[in-house]
Amino acid sequence: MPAFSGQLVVFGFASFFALAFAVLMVVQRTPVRSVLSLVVTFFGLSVLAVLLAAPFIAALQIFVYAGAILVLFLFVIMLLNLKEEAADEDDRPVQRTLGLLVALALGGLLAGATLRAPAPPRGMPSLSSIPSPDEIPALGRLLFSDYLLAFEALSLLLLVAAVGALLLSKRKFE
Amino acid sequence: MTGALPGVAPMAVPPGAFLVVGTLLFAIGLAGALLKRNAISIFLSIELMMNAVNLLFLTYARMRGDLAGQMIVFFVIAVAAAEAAVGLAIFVALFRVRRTVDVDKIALLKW
Amino acid sequence: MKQLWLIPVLPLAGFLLNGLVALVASSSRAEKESGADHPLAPLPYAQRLFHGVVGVGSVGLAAVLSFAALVPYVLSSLHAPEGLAPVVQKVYTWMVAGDYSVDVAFRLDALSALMLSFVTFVGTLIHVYSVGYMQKDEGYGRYFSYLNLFMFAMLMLVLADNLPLLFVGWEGVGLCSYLLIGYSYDKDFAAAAGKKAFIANRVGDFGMVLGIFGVFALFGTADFSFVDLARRQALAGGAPLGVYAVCVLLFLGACGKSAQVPLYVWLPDAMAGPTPVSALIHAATMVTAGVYLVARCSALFVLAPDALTLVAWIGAGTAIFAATIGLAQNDIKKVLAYSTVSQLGYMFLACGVGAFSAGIFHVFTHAFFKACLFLGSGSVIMSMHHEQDMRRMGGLAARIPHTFRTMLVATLAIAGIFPLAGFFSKDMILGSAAASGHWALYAVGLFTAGLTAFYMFRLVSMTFFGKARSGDHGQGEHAHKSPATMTVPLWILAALSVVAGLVGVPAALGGSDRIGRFLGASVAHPEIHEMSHGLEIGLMLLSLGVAVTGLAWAWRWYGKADGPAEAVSPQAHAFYEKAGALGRLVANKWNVDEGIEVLVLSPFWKIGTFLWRGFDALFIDGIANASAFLVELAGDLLRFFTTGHVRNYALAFTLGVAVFLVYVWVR
Amino acid sequence: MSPTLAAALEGAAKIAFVWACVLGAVLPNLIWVERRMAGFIQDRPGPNRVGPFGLFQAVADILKLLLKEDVVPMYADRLLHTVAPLILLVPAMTTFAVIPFGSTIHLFGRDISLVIADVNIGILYVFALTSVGVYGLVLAGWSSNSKYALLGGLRSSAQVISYELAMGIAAISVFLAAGSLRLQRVVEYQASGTFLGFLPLWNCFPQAVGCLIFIVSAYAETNRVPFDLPEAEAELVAGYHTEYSAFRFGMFFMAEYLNLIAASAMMATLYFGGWSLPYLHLTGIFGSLASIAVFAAKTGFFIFLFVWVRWTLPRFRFDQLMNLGWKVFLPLSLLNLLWTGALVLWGVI
Repeated sequence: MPAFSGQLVVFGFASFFALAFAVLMVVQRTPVRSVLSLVVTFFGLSVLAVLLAAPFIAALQIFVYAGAILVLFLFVIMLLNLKEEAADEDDRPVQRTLGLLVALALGGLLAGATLRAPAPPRGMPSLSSIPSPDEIPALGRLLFSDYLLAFEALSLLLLVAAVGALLLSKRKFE
Repeated sequence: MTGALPGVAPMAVPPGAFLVVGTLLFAIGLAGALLKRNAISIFLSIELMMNAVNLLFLTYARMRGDLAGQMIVFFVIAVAAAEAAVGLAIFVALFRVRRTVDVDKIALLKW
Repeated sequence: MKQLWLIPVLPLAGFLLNGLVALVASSSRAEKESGADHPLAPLPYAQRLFHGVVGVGSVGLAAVLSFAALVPYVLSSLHAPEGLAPVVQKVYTWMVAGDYSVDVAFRLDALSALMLSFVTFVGTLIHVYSVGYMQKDEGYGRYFSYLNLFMFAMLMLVLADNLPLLFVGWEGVGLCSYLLIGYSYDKDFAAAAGKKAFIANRVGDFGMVLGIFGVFALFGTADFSFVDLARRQALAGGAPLGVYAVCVLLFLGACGKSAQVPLYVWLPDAMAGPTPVSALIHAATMVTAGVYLVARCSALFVLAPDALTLVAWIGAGTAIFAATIGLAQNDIKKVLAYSTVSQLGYMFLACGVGAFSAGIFHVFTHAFFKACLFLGSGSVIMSMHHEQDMRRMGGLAARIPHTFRTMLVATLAIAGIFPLAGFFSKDMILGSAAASGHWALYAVGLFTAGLTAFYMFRLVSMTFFGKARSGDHGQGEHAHKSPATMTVPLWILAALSVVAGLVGVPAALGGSDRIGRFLGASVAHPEIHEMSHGLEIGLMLLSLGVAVTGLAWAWRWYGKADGPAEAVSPQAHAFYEKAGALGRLVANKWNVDEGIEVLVLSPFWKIGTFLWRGFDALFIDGIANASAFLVELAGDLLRFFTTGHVRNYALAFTLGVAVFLVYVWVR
Repeated sequence: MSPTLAAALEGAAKIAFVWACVLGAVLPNLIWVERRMAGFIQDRPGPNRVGPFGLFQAVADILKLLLKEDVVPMYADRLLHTVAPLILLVPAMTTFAVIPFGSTIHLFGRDISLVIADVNIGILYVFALTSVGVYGLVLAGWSSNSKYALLGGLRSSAQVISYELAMGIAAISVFLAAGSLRLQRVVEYQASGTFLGFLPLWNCFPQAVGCLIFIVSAYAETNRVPFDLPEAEAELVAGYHTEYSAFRFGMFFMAEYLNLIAASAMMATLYFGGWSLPYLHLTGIFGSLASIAVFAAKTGFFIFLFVWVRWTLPRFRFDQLMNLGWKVFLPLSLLNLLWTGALVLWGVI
């Protein structure tokens, strides 16, 4: 079945890029570069999302994350004009090694857990089924029916966040 | 595990692979959050962790064959946007007073 | 008599009215003249009138109702030997516990009817007297509101159908006595006396409460139906040991309220209150509550003969003890106070020998002549411009004749001179003591009678006879006459102390012991061994003789009363010199207060100090401080974990998550 | 031939066609057109030496750019400095994938929808790519390590983010009307009926406000006059591409024009009926071909509009730009959304 194999190839590439650039993002000393690596990772992720029959989410991923949030990051980085962080003079060896170990341990644990976990139950038909040729209307319908409250709360949250951000970053005029 | 649930179209790529990628990304992000000293880099790592979780959600949604997971991801993304706005604003304000965003140099919360 | 509840409620209403008006008026007064300039200025006439009318009116009405309640019992007692059945009126349910409920219920029978009527009557007279006596006082309204409140509480006490309700009245009168003793709260000794009375009563009330619990434990009920149960048990014969305990406990309460040894110490100090208060509360009514309680529970006491004997001996002891102290007192009110204590002793003595009706009879008569004496002393003090020391008086007979005559009558009455009230009641007591075969008690009583006659006549002569010893700033000369509001009650009381005894003329004198028959329905009657009339008359003559002797002796020593203030009577002075230590002891009231100070108070004080300094300050506070210190220590140690580095926090957090995950995994 | 293979061939064919048109035909001519038009508007001849009417001017320009020396500033971040133009260029070129350039054509016994990939997220795809394109500017500004460039980058990022909002919300109301994100579906919807009985159901009529907002925002997104603050030569020398020369500069140049073309195509598609003609239905092969022509014409008009505006209007000040974006367009676009919703609700459209 060629289509499937094709998907496998795409998956391989996407996940490889995602992981590789994620690592880059961490090891990178220059903030701008880490941001860029993260952008690449996000692209990989959105490809994976497409493979998972979620093109809408994939587009959203790029549009919101890569296109807005990370640009905001870049903007701030430039605004503060952050050069690459100096090789820290008072490096905390304990923090570094321990942190690395813990991170790896937790990653391993989680991976094992997710793999050993039993398959999730069959989805509820009320939450219309995927993969489907066009899931966007279904998403919209759900958003304004089952998840209406969450949606409203979210809108409120965004408003508050906007106001808060404005207030925080505003220079105090005296 | 195989995503062959009754009534759900089988997946070309075994879902386990997606899960592993997600968890690995999560771990990487975690490492970044623990190791980086630049507040913004830490923030980036956290965003990465979120996305890793999103990937897991999408995978599970695909396995279950309904949209709940995608819905959650949708919300996560929106929340992340809000978080980014506020967080970055905080950093900007912080930078104004402290002239740095190195979390080790902003160790005020101590005895 | 359908509306029993009206009787207590009327004084209550008076209290509320008076109190309200007094409060408002005083506050307005305070802001008008800012308190500073002459705070002792008398109230405006209109307000005084209001207080007087409300105070006297409410109690007077209560008195009328009480008589209305009394009359049918009297009539019935004239015909039927068994008298009228008691009436119980339930006003409302106070508290309910399971199937047992305590009601606010009033009980009317011969006993309560009698108490009611004379309490309200004497109360009325004393209110009237107070109108004149207190007119110059700025606390007029407060005074009358307290007095009304007292009447309310006393009537509750008398009318109560169950021990809890009685206890309410009991505490109510205690409170009022406290308030009125400390009426002039700006004087230290008054405030102290008030506290002393309150605390001494607490000791008694402690026993009282336990007694109530005991009654409930024994009979499963606390209303006076238990008396009938007790009767039935008596018929069945044999009483559980608990009965003794209950009787002793209740009697302890009675001792506190009725100033018996050893709890009598508060009564003499209670004289710090205004004289009418002393007359009403500390002579006529409240202090007899103990006797009333014992009489109420007579059926119970009868079940415990040993307890009765205890009562009798305590009574006798108190009687003679107080009398001896009374011999040497120079403060006119103190003498009366001790005589009251001693008379109360008589009453308990009567109860102790099983002659409850005799006890109540003495309560009845004593109310009149003792009230009369107190009121008289009040007018004496007033005429002497608040001088209470008899050594500074003398020769007042001419200046305040009404007071003199009435007090003389009352003195003869209390001394037990035939045919005045005191003679009959006291004689009934002594007679029943002898009849029940307690000759020792009889002897004590007899001797006390003599002492009583002595110190009472001493009082009269020191006050009214001889020359005025007011000396330096002789108040004596311009001692002013008392207003009618004071003299009229005096005369009424004097008259009553003449005739009151006639309700109890013993058979031996051709009488028919009305009072005994009247009370028969409501108090127990252990079998009285009849004595021959001859012996009885002999005893009467004997006691009369003793009384006369006492009078004569007093006349011999104090009749002329012409000595200097230091030693009014040279003979007495000489005698005390000879008596030496004993004399001084008597003069110092047997050093009882000092003894209590040493034996009870100072150990108490020491224990308290120890508990405060040693236990509380070191141990309790130690615990508190130690825990605080530990917390602080923990904080000092733990704070080193707050490095202020978010990354460390994040690391710790992650570590926790990992550990938890491992736990979940392996579990 | 197996369906997959056929599909692959079909896709390849479409891509080839589109690229041929855009890069081969439109782009060079566009350069020529702009410069001639500038000359015309400024009342001067403009380039007329190379070939007839200077038609080969574009080729000459490109050659020049290719041949010039490529300078990378000393303190620049080499990697990013190199990557930046590509980041800008690639999205600009891939945008066309979802834009339907014609109706469905029947060839070789197959119905071929004249769009490279008619994905169900059409417009989102475009927005995503354009929003990624901004990285090119920002990085160019940052990597070349020069204050002018940096300022230019900053400006562009702020500007793009701000106007994306208004633009997106305006676009949303289009899909509210069409009921789908597929651009092909959007066009079909606009071709399907009439508005108020006589007007074509082009979104520009019921959503005049939205249309205006979209167009203006598109100008801002593409950093064209009057919103070309990132490269405001008066203040920032040349803004984000100050430090670029030779073919790197050429890429920026290309990217700008590609974006311009894409934006014009979007305008035509979203608001002016795309390849459809009002009142008459194009059928058959020739109809399909005609539809392509129609689309080309509409797009051409908007490209022309871009040029026209560029040489006509003065530049905004940055604060004016921000105020316009946040305080005027955002509320207006929301109102427009509300209005459209009302229309849909009442069945007017």
